Amino acid sequence: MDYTIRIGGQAGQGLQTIGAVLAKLFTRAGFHVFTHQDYMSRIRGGHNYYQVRLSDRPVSSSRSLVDILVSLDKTTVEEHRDELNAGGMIVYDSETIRQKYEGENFLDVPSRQIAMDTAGNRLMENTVAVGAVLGMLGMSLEILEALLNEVFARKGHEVVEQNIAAASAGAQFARENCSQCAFSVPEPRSAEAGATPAGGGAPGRMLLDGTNAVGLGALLSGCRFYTAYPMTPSTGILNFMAAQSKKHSLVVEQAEDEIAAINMAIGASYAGVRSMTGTAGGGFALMVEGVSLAGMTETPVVIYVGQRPAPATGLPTRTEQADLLYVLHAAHGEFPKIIMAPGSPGQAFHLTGKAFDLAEKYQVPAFIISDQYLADSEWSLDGLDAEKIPYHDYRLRAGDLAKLDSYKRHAYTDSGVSPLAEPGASRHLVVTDSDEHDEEGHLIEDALTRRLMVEKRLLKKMPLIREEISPPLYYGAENPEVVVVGWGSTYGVIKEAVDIMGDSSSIAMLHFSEIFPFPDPEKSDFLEVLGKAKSTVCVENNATSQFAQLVRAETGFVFDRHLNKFDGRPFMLEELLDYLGDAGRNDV
Amino acid sequence: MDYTIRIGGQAGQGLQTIGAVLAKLFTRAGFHVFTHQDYMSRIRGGHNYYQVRLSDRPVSSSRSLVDILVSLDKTTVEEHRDELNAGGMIVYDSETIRQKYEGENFLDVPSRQIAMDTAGNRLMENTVAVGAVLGMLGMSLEILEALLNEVFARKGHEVVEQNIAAASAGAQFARENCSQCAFSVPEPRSAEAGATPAGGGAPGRMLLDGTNAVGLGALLSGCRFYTAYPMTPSTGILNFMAAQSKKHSLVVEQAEDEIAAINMAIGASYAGVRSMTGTAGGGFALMVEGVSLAGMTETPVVIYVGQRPAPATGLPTRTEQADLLYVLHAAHGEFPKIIMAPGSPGQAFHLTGKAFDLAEKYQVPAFIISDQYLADSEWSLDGLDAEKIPYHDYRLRAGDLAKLDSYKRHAYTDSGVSPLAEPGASRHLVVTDSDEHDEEGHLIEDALTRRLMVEKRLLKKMPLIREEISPPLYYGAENPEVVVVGWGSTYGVIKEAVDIMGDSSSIAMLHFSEIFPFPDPEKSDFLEVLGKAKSTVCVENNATSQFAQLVRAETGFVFDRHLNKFDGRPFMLEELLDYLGDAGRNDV
Amino acid sequence: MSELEDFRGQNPAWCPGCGNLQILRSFKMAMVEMGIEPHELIIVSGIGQAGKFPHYTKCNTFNGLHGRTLPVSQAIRLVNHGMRVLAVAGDGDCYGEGGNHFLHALRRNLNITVFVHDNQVYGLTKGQASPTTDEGMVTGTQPFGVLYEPLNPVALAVSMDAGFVARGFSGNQEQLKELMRAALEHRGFSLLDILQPCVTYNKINTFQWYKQRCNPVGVSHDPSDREAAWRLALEFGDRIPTGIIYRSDRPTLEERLPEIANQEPLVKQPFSQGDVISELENFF
Amino acid sequence: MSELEDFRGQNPAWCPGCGNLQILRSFKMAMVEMGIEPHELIIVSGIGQAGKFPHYTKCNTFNGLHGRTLPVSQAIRLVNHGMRVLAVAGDGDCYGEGGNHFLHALRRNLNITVFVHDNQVYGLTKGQASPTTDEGMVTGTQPFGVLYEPLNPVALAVSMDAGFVARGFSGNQEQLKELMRAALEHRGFSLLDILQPCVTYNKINTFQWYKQRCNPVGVSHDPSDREAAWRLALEFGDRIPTGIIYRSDRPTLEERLPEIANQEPLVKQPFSQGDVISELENFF
Ligand SMILES: Cc1ncc(C[n+]2csc(CCOP(=O)(O)OP(=O)(O)O)c2C)c(N)n1
Ligand SMILES: Cc1ncc(C[n+]2csc(CCOP(=O)(O)OP(=O)(O)O)c2C)c(N)n1
Ligand code: SF4
Ligand code: SF4
Ligand SMILES: [Mg+2]
Ligand SMILES: [Mg+2]
Repeated sequence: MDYTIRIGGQAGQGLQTIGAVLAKLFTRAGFHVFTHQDYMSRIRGGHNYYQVRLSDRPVSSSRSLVDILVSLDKTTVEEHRDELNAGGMIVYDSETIRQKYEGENFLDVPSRQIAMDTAGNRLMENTVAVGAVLGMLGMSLEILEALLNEVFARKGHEVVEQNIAAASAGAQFARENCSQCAFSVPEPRSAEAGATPAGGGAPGRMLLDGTNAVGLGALLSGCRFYTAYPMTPSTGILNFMAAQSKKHSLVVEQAEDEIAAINMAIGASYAGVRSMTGTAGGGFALMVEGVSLAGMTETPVVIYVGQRPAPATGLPTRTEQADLLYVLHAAHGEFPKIIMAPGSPGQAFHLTGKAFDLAEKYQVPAFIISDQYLADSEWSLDGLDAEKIPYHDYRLRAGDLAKLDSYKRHAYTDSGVSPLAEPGASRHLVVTDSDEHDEEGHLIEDALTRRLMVEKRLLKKMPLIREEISPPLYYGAENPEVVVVGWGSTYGVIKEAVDIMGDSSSIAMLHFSEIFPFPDPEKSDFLEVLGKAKSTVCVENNATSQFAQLVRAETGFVFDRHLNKFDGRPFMLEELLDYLGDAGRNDV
Repeated sequence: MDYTIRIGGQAGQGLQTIGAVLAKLFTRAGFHVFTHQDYMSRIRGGHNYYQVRLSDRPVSSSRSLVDILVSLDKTTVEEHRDELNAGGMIVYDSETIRQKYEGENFLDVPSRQIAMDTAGNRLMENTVAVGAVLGMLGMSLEILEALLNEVFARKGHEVVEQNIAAASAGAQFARENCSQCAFSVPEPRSAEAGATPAGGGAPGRMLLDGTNAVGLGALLSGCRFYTAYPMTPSTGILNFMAAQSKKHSLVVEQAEDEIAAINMAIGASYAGVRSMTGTAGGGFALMVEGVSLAGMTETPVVIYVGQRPAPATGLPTRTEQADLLYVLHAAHGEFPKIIMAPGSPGQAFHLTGKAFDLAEKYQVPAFIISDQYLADSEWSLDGLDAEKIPYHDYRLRAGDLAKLDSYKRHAYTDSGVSPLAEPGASRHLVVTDSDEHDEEGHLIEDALTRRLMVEKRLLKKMPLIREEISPPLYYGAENPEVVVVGWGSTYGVIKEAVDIMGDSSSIAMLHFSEIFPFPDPEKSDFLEVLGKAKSTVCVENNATSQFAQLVRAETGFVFDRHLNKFDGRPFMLEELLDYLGDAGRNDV
Repeated sequence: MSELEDFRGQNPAWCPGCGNLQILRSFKMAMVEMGIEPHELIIVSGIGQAGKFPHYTKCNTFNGLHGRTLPVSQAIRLVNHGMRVLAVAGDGDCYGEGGNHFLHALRRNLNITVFVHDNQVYGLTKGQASPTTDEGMVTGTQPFGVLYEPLNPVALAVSMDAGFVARGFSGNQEQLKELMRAALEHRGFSLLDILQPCVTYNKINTFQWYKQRCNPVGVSHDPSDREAAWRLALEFGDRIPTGIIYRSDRPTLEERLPEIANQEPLVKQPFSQGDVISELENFF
Repeated sequence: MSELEDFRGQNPAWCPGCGNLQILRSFKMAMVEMGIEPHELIIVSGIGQAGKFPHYTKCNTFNGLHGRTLPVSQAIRLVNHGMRVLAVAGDGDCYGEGGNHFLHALRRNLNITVFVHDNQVYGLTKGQASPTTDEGMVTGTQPFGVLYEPLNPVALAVSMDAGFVARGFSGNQEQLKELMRAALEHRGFSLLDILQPCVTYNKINTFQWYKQRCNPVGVSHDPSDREAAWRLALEFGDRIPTGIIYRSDRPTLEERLPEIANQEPLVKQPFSQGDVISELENFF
């Protein structure tokens, strides 16, 4: 079983609510769920959609063809009517969209009317639509009811009841009027159906997108100061952290611009707390000088960069992976940097934790590179393993400092890592400088100190940081003929393609999520795997194969083939399968 | 003959004037001259020096050991007394520096006293020092007199005469009191001695530093708008252009910050004139978003980046080559970029011209990467060939536009290059957008237009631009055993090392000054040369071998050895020779 | 001469009821009344809802980066002082991201006009506080409400001795059109801060809220009286004065810059290498 | 308790006669009088001559980027409102490169102090015009002289309803010391703009020039009278009033932000993963 439901309409019509409710209830029902969003940079109108995939097998990508198309407007019908799977259905309300369609693929659900009839409120038409979808799938409404209860509890019992009535009527209408509906969904796995949420680490069904995964990772890493200037697709993290600041001891400050944001994040870290900022590629441009400041002053800071199609403003609400080399080489001068590019919400959670830990351990800026696709995509998971988020306070606090006779912020050490103290926590002065400085932090100009500081800051630390980097994730057949390589958000689609093609061909994936320092080829056999394969493909959501360039610069390895997509949209599963030469298989 | 004169003292003592006068007069006398400067980031005090090398053979680098050390303070004596060549002399005034030194290497010239005696003005002590140096070298004062005439003409006859008297007295004192001086300088080549300046292109002796070379290149390329925020080592170009604006039709505006500067430069170019901005690595960080704007709107702009040791503020007045990959990958998204990294003032002049031409021809941002060392170093040249600065106005002006029925700023074309029109010059509207846009320039969001625009803007133009890039400069033996590779400002020192070592060993240089698009290995044989050599060395003024990384990413080639220097100082000739295994030769 | 129809551009993607729609209409009316044709104007805009403005009319357009309208506009004007240059920005654009340019554009006093579509919120990015958001407004990013004073751009501009400072309201289209005319006709930098409801994200400063408060300044107000102007500028509460608040007669930069003052625009001045080649001689 | 000697740092690399030397001395005097010890203070500075200040005394120091003193200072204060935070900037630093932060720091009103060493020129980069350079001053970059009005930071701050606005003169060390004290003691954002001769690059606003003009404001001036303050702030000619120009009693951000108001500084608040782990549950 593997169904795709696409809900399309204008911004402001509530399609996101429909999609989110469906995704959550499918998850609770024990299915594997994957969602992604496609929306325009406008607040009302236009054409947007939200796509939900549910399956009884693990899924981690979106498909091109849909089984149920929920059309909140005419445009949705027109744009997507040719993208139906065999047996696919288009659900719409001819009254709302002022158009009647004939054909057995169409199911005209009078949602508005039903909403008026059952709840006396046309605003409940979306709840009717949710009910209709469940009716078409032949699913019970039990979990939905629980969900509606949770969501609308604050608005009072009556609203909950109205919603439940509207949903039931929608479901009933669909069951009665969709004789052509041939969907079949197994009963929810009882153990999990409607199961109450379980705490971190415990098994359960969780639905999480990349944005909230990073937010949770930051929260558990002890991030106490978050600052940003709003920018899609990073604003979600700002909102997440702002909401946390109502509950936990954490300060969130909207900066006047991105320059202020990075400098504030650095200031907060200097003062002694873990701090983070986030932005998109364009806003990051304004942070570049600050990154260099973190490098010179050896101030830990975590920076989230949500990629979107560029250059310049580009396509603000869409996706691309074209900022890798830019972030990697950002800022003047040479200093260590850490770059994580998670491929799933689970990875996003853990790698955010790793970024915080390494940033503070080595006193360097650490990046989490994501993109609109990963940020907005929801995955169902069994849970998150919070144990994997290390938390160790590497700073010298009052107690530690009291024991020291003397203190030098930038003291030369064997590891290159100098003691990082909280200023004001003792009589020891914490001095640092954006100019080249001596061990105490005071500005100098002589050649020898300069050389020693570069050695300390860069040459000694870099190999140690590299030691911390995990090898790429290998997935698939042993001794594969075809190796598909990706980084960041293409993880899910490549993994699924490998799953599907693995039955009939010798194929494997190498996925890189810890990008820089580049994983040591001596520490794992990824170069041999690549070298032995008949065919190697690098899949990237950009035009210039940036990761392949990095691989060549780091290892000399040259890929046989490149698959690039740069129209602002993510890879659909079928696209990748097509490309990998497996277009024939339809039983995926 | 190959002498090095180092003038050392505190900021504000006038050592730059002494150095500049000496350099100019040696040049006029027909010698080959090379100068470089070493100074602190302070206005008064500290320790700075200015080094002048003169020779009867071409020179293009500085040497570690000096022949005449002019010490304006005690620190200079202390810091450099051990850096004398055999027969080297230290000139000082025991009265001024309040210290008397014994030893046959010392020449105590009572400059202040002589200045008072001959001119009644102690401020002329520096002129006495210049005279003393000429006296030690046994040179006539003819050219100096002409120079003093030029420099002080505005201040009146008397001042000129006083200066000449002071210089003569200084020279005489040296001749009479420096029996141990064993310097021997040939008579100036008569044809050129005191020759009146000749116009561009005609032979003559010219003394030019990297800064003014870029300025002249911009001026001759028709740059009409220059804007910048001051930052060492790029401020010289701002001052040069500001001075030009008093004489030529050209607007120079100091911006409130670097963000304003790049956006102003882009605005001016959109409005129809050639424009430029300049900064150092730190200021460039603030321009990164603007670079992306130029990329998206296809607005030609030329950007000068003067490198200095970083990260952050670093060593503001010193030199480094650590911004190559940063500039190359600067800005979010993918778009074509051109990067020139001249190795000498002559190259700086021509490549600035080429940058302006290609920027406008292909409507892309073009960079000139330099550094403090090249910016401040003066080279003697026979002249500049202004013919090599192309000037072609690629824009559609009123006349062209009147003939068009319709006009689309971003029209699809075979070459990817769309017509660039002056807004307001006709009824045709010139529309452009930092968002992804259609042919007319209006914002769009659809996948197809996005793809076509990336193809137009990036994929079609890039190979055409690459065609324009010249291969690296090959210099030295045929079929060399050792190939020394460099880029940008290391040109001079590598070239001279190859000259010197070429007598006894099979060595050659490959110098890259047109860096990106990376020169096509199919168009010249540089890869074969490298491949065949027994030993290849990449020489870079940075810690992470950035150019070598680029070469590997572009060609797969890996160097045998790397020579890196990252203490903020340039390579001295001896250092390079030492490294290349030729330390034994002292007759260089 | 132009007609309203000449200024029809793409269909606006703004929300129904958005104040931007009224601003657009006032603008077109002003253009027609002033007899300006589309090609006689360059509009520079930023990113935000306001930034889409030029696409919804007809004009030469440079729709640049968020916050950077003013550097681009000023350079265009320096290069071509024969063209009218209008900058269109949001309140976040002009006073947040672009605050520094705003300060320095006020100083330069080039003859350009800026319309700030001031909805006291970040519209395009979905409702965060902007520099002009009222104290106390709760948003997803300001969960405790805005905890500090809004920036008063009109008072700031008067303090900086701006050339021309006016405040308009999108709901008073007739006055707004007149203010646009006056701003565009002013010789020097002119700021027109236009209060504009954002029906989606600003539930405090609604159309009605503005309508009740916005009050044209009386004829007795003398815009050249800086102190009176400043006092008026500070009024932003139960009564919000709209109209021309301040006007100074400072010379413009283009009148003072010798390369262009009393001359052809720079872009029209001829260039030939022959004119500059002699500069090489200084280095011999 | 501290002594002058406790504040001896590196030897200043400023030019002999530079006003910065006097500012440094006043500062040390203020520290000693206030009984502040070096470790009780964090100084954040930018790049420029003024930016070197903390190295020439003793204190916790963050010498950051050109123009970025205020974001760094504000964040430090948010994280540790138990510490005194002083930002030291040049006029270029604070009003040029950092102009936007200045505007928004005035709004936030965190309890930090900024000393602007206002020599009306870019000193460290060798004499270009700064935002406060007088009209007409000729420099290598302004060959026709500065062609527009200087920014008046004091008037601007009053217009923005700053917490505390004062102007000092390096040559009046006693007054300056008192102003420093008052600024540091003020609860909220305090701006102290310190006029300071640059003997090397500013040949117009010399020590004598300032000395003749700088005039302490009379006791009759009431700093809480905003209009009077604004009028005084605009005076910058034959007479330049020095002293406390304006003072408002706005609440500070740290007093309003629930996470820290009436609480331990954030940096002292304990963190444990157990406190936040329950947030995972929202996603089940
Ligand atoms: C450098 C940068 N930072 C952030 C953004 C995201 N962004 C786009 S519009 C906007 C603010 C919009 O607010 P405003 O300027 O008031 O315009 P409005 O939408 O309200 O008209 C932001 C933050 C961006 N495009 N570029
Ligand atoms: C981003 C950036 N731009 C430019 C510079 C170069 N710079 C250093 S100090 C300075 C200005 C100094 O003027 P001011 O702030 O008034 O300080 P002063 O030296 O006069 O005390 C400039 C432009 C820099 N360091 N960083
Ligand atoms: S979000 Fe607000 S400003 Fe934007 S279009 Fe909608 S109503 Fe207008
Ligand atoms: S240049 Fe001016 S500001 Fe800088 S140290 Fe010298 S006198 Fe002081
Ligand atoms: Mg707004
Ligand atoms: Mg200054």
